[in-house]
Amino acid sequence: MRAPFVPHTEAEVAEMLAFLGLSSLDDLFAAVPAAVRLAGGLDLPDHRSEADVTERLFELGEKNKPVGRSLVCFAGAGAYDHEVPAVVRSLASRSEFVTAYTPYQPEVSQGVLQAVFEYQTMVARLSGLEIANGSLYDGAAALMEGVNLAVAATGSSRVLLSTGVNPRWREVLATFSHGPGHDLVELPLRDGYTDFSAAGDEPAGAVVVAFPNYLGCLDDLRGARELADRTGARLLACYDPVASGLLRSPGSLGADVAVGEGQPLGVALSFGGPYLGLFSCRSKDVRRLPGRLVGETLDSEGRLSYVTTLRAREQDIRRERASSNVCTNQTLMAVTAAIQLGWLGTEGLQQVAIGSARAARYAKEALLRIDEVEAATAAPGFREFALRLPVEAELAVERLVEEGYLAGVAVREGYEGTDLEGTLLVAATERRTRQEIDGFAASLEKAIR
Amino acid sequence: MRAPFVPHTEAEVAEMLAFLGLSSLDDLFAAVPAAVRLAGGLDLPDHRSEADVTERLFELGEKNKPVGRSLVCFAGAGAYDHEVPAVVRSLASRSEFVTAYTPYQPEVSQGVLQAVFEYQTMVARLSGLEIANGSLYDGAAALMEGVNLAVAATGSSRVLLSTGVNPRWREVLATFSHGPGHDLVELPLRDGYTDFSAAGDEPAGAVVVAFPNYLGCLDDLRGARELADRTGARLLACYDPVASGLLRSPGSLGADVAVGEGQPLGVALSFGGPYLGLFSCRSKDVRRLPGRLVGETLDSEGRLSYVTTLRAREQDIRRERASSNVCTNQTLMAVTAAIQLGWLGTEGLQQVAIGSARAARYAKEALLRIDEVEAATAAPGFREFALRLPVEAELAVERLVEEGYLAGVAVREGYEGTDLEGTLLVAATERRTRQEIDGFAASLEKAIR
Amino acid sequence: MSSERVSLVPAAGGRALSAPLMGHEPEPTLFDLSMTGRRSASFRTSDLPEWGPEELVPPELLAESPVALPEVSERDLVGHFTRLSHRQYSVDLGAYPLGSCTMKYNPKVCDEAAAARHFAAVHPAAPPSCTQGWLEVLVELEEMLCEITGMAAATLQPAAGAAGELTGLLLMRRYHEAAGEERHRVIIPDSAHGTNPASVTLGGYEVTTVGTNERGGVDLEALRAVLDTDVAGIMLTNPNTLGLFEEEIVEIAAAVHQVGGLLYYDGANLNAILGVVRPGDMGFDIVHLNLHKTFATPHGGGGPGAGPVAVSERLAELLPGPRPVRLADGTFSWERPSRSIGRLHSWHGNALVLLRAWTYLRLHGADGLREVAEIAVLNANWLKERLRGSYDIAYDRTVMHECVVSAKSLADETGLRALDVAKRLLELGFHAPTVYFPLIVKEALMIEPTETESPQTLAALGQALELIAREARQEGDASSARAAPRTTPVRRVDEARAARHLVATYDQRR
Amino acid sequence: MSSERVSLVPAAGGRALSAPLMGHEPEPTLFDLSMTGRRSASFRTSDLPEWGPEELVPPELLAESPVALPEVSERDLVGHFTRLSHRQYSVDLGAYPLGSCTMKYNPKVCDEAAAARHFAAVHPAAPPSCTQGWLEVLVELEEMLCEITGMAAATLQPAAGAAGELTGLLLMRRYHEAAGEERHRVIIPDSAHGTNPASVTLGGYEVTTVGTNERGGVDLEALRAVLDTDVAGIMLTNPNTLGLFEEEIVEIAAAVHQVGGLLYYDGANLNAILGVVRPGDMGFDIVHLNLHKTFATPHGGGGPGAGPVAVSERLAELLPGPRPVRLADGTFSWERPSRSIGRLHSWHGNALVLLRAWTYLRLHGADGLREVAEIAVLNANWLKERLRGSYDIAYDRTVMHECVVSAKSLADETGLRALDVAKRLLELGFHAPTVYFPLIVKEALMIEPTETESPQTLAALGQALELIAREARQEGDASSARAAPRTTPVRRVDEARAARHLVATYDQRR
Ligand SMILES: Cc1ncc(COP(=O)(O)O)c(C=O)c1O
Ligand SMILES: Cc1ncc(COP(=O)(O)O)c(C=O)c1O
Repeated sequence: MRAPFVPHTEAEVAEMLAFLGLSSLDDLFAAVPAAVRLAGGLDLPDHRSEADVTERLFELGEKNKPVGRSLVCFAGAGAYDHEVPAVVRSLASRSEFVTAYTPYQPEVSQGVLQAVFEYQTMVARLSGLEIANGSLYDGAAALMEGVNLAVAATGSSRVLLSTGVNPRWREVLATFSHGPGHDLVELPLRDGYTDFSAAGDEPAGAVVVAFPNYLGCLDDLRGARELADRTGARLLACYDPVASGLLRSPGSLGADVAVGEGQPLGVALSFGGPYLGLFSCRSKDVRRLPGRLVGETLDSEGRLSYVTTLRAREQDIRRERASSNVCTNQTLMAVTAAIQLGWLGTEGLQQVAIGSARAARYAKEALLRIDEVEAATAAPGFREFALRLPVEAELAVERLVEEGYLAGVAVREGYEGTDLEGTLLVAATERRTRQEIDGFAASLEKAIR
Repeated sequence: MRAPFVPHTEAEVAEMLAFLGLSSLDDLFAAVPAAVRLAGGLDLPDHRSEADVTERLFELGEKNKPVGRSLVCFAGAGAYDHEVPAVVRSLASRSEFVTAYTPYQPEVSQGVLQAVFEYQTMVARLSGLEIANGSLYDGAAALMEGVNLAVAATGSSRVLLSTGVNPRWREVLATFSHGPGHDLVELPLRDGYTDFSAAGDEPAGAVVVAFPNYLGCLDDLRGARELADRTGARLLACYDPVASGLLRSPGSLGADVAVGEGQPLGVALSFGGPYLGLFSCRSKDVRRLPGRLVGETLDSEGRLSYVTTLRAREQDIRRERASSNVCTNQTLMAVTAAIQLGWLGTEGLQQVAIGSARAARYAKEALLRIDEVEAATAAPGFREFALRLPVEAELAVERLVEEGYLAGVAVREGYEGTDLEGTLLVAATERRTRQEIDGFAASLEKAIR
Repeated sequence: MSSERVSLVPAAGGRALSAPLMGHEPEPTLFDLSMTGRRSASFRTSDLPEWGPEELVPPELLAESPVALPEVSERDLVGHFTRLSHRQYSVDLGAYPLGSCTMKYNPKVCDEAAAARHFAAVHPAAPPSCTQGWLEVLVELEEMLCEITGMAAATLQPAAGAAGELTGLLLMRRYHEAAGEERHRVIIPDSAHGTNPASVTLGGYEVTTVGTNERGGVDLEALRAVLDTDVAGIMLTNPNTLGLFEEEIVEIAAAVHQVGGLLYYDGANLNAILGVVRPGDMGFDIVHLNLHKTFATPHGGGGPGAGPVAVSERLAELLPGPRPVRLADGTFSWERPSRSIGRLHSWHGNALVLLRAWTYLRLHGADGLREVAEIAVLNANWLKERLRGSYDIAYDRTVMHECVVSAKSLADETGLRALDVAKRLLELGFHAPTVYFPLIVKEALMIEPTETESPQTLAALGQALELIAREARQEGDASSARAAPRTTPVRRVDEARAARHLVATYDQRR
Repeated sequence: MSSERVSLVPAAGGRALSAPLMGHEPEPTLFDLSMTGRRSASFRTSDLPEWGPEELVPPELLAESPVALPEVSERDLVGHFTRLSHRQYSVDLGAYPLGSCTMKYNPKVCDEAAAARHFAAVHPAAPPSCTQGWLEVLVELEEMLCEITGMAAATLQPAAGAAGELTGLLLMRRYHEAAGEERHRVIIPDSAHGTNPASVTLGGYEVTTVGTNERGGVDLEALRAVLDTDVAGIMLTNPNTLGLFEEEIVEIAAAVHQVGGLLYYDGANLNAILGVVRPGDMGFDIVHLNLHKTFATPHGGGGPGAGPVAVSERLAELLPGPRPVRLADGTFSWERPSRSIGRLHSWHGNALVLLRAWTYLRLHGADGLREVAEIAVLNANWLKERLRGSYDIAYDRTVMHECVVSAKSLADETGLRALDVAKRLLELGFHAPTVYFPLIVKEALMIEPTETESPQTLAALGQALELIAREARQEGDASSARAAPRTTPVRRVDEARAARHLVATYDQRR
């Protein structure tokens, strides 16, 4: 046969057709109206060998510039170059995890179920909240689901949204909100902090603030909590799980719901996906939780076991009244994160957070020593900061690629017309060395001259 | 602790020492005479992180030129660039196969045991002999063990050795033979065929011929069989398992023992190792078989099971009277070969053999069209051939590296003073395309001008 | 065996009793294996100043105590997750005939593609000069998906089928709004997958359900009865979740289009019709595809997937953006459709999943894809016929890629329910089919063998399913199946208990 | 359970009943899963002329019929080997305290190093201009191994320990020959590993066995009694296979050297003394190392390993060649020692195994290696003390990296033998120790925990071993262990039957 993974021999196909009393494979499609059937087949090349396709992939891959020794990564903006050891790749690529589906048969799915249970525990701890689900698509999807939960829980669809939140997540939220008709009110940034004064006291469903925010600044979660209390809203914090190695957790700062991008927890940069939406909330909201949740139980012989639970929230049971439409999620990434967090341990996570903050501080100081380079925000940050350059940020990025540095990400989308537009967002992780940062600073200095 | 994979905390070490009534780790080494103890520790750098070491590995790797798109491989000489699909790497790298040891406890080792049983079956079929062992180190080691078997079986230590046999294997055999005192008689090549006339009729232990031989030629196994019959020797054929996809097997051509290099069966080029020594023989010699052998049996409930068998031949039982000293072998490579052969199937192996022979014929014709390039042997070949060039072979190789081709291997070691010395051995596999071969020929033409 | 006594041993990372190879004890959690002060992690030598926490962030924001994570050696980490993996069924272990999920074999070459540094280590915000290879892959994938579906343009952003559905509904909404219309209802058949109604709600629409006729298709009369200009569109799966092709699809399309509604195609079942018929040619306006089903990107224990959405010409300018585009000079870049609804993903979608699908498509080509559909359908029909007599056949027609049978008679006769059949099947070496879905078939067993299972495997599966029915009917041994599974690491788990006493984290234990 | 009936089903690639997760049936062989005409393989498009077989080779040499290989789909291939892998114990599943084998954790980073294209896809005959990275790795590895052993130079060619032994014996022979001497005997202690005497024979020498004294060391008097100028040398493992350090090593070395003999160090047990004492400093002349033991390169189900041989200055010029060397200009090349004995490998040794060891050594460094030894020894001693009272302690001294205990009293009292203990231990979640070796200890259990097992795992292992003894002694339940293992995919296998009715290939069945 021509399909590379179809096992059937011609003889077997003939035998099976005979068993069915059919004379050709075409007969199987008799129910398809002739008028709409495809004549002449698809206009695609025919099948190719694995070796040919691999060759082509290699060729295409060479047209990319991965980060690494020849392109040192100072880009962040939601996707970070943290250390991921071989052991994480090795375990997360075990085919039992990779080629399973949703654990519908718990008796033969204890592996994934237990790994997700452990993941939920770790995410709950990172967020400082009681409950975490088994993953959502990405940070943006987690934000969207969080807002939905808040709106459903409060009955108010007014959403007070800090512009410190990742602009792409805000755009996803806006795109989606058009459906159910959530009313998004954007709160501007001042010096890197959300300005709550524009929010007013009207009842609201959600207050959404990022900590640290897109510009890397440690925004005012306490102020946000006050606003949420005033307006009857749930407080949603967009957080960075790595920051929890150094900073107070969103839960301890008053968040009701914490959403985040789990990529920094062992997931490769991957050109943006698959990543991992982190979602946690307080126990009171558990019945509104979106997505899958694994719980503990016993088997018929009293053995500790795991199973997906509170299933009555989910789309396959509750259908149009489900808490969310999510079905396939990002389980493998959740398993990956559990492995990475197990590798890190308490101290390792601290080292990542502190190492990143040190690199960011050193980089910021080094870059600010360059003439005409200025800090774009005053608020203290974590591992990322925005700089005002004497040239277009995009141009600086292009020039530095030639020098072997991915200099950062230009701030534009979502900040049009603000003083942040056109700044360069620079991130540093624990993987950045003094030598790399010094080299980067020297190259930037040349590039903007 | 400083050793990266030692789990013990300082507190645990202290507790364990206390349990032992010791006051320091040094006390554990009280039996080591003070006079010879190492003062000051090893003169090596201290431990480094995985990330640092990986960085260094990357740097070193970049100093190598792997074969592939930018260095198209025409080198062979015992190591061939055959197709190895992702599925083989994926399965052979499963950690259960990788991190197990010799199946001493068959009840929890059925995986490796059965895989080796399947490997033995496939190697027996490839060689046309009844029995195959569970692997030896490499082709040279297999040859050495084969000669040992022959000498032990016949009682004669005279070994008639074709110089068509891989010169490095011959050297290993010579190095080793110095120990037990085997008497090696080298038989020269004429036009690519072994000249048996020099062998004489004296009793001998082994006649050793390669089919195809080092120069790629299809040597005269029948003539070798006659010589073996005449001298009472065992006939050892050094064979190429891939050639069995097209050519008669060594067993069907009269060999008593077939030894070979299993690298072409799914093992990466690997800078020469780990490879895989193939070893098969007739049932009559099974009790002299070197190395491990897996056999079938039943468990206490009558279930089909596998176990290493005829163990009484082995060193751990028979000690100085063992058939060989081998203990650790190349099991993982045997498992790899079984997977690769399962991927190939009957037809796939034929395709590899025919594809290689086609590429070799096309390449030979293309290269012989170049002025002053001549064939070094007249005998028909399989996928490799030697050429006489107007420049030093080594120089041609160096120049072609610049053009993106690994042109072949210079024939020198083991052929000193013969008309083959200084020729270039060129191999082509089913992975070589017309475009690559045409490009290679054009580049060679330029390079030797 | 005295496993009771032995479980007194403290949790030990090197004890393998939870690996089914060795025994049947529960695996301790990573938290149980933790020992304060143990560690695996190490980092690059950075040579940076060793500023303390207070020198880095405002003290009042510093965590009061560190987040407690498991502290284990790399060795124990490996032991734990390797043992867990042995407690997990997967396609790589055996057949997984889970209906509606298309659990086909996931080619290993795609794993290597997705692991390659030149794809996996690319930053999503890197400028196009650094990502030409990626952009070319995405553009080519979009082109192939459009050809396969008969659509004009696509977005690769949605991360799964349900995200695709939501995207489609938002496109539908924007389309009608642009035409100055306000419509409130979306029609779905009663056989629809749960994500469809849930997505309709998220999209801000109301669900109108339409029934199924006696041939298993949409009841055309009932459909006509609910169609009016308040209807934004209809969501259909074709073949539907009964595994049946909608014979009246042309009439359905005409009827919906007549009231100005759009047709949404839930592509979860596209595997059945690859190269045979295209959603676009059937009259669909919006299509989502489950790359993790049809195009063999692995399901990852529940994800990640990818759910690209392809649309007809009239909707192309509404697609989410930025979209990867091929420029006139042969290079690649990003572009936002002029009237884009916005964005549905933090970045560009599940890129490495998309790369796997690209690889799969290149391997198959036009001829291979057509054959995938043919053999998937052949397998399902063969199995349906094989089960005739043992189980009820829900709708007795030629099925497409899956067949829905029912244990209704079996249950009536012997008390053995679909769930029991599923559990007993585990003991016989197969993953269970989907049970109790679609909701409109009582005691449903929804079996999708896919094209990658051999006739021998089908025969074995058929024999196993038949055996279960025969045991119960002829041998009066329904108790055997009701006690199943008995050979798995755990036996039937108490789902109700899990919900009643919610313990969803280690910290909620006790 | 009616597994009998179900095994009537033809061998099916997608049936997972042999995976312990699902059941306990045997896995069919790949030959059973084969179906004529099925295929997985595909190849590059070469565009070459499609010459037929007769146009390629002389017709009389063409195979009369193709070699029959299993014909399976990629999916069935994956199913089969994945299921087989689930039938295999491994370090990654749990502790593997197999004495003399040093089954420590194998770091995953080494797997990635060995898989990297820039190392794995290098042709062994490529000129040095293409292999500078490789040569640098090999030279650095050699330098590190020399520092660790206290030797002057090394060869990396030998593919395993036994190959290293043979190399060492051939060096010994050449050394004496060069001195114009013919010597015929090599001394080994009666505790030696089987490869030692077997290698002596292969090296063309005769074995003289020397006994063990009451402290578990070489009986110095007995040694002196057999020493004369016919003795080429002595092979010692230190610590020896009893896990004991040869306290009189200095005296032994002096005695052997006095008659002109050489000291050969079997480095299988080097793990115990890393950074503590070096073979060279103890007086050894030749050392082989098992990189698959001490330096954590994985054992691969029985191999590959690597057995480099390091020698003192006076033997350096005899080493096999070519050897990788560092040139004055900082580049690297190959060089043959002036009086080389020749060659011991088809190429340069098990290069990817060597690369793994290089990686391991770099990760550990001087401080890490010393700690490896300390903790390996600490673990062994802790376990030995833990087992006191349950088992006999063969030689009651501080042990090094492993301890040999004996089930002799247990067997006398209860009938339970070392083998039974081993099998019962499998049920309790651990791989068994080495049993019945060394031969000089009756009912020996040779336990090597290695440094990578945690104190918790040691405690669990100790408890399990104690439990087995207690069951038999106090609870009179020796039958339980004699019936073990009962939880594994197969129960005790009939080894005698395998040898009696030899079936070593599928074709020999029936
Ligand atoms: C018919 C149908 N529609 C939609 C979906 C949802 O797709 P996803 O799980 O990718 O969100 C599924 C998945 O099971 C399905 O079977
Ligand atoms: C003491 C001792 N010497 C030598 C060897 C032989 O090493 P290899 O198996 O690598 O040939 C071993 C291996 O088990 C051993 O334990």
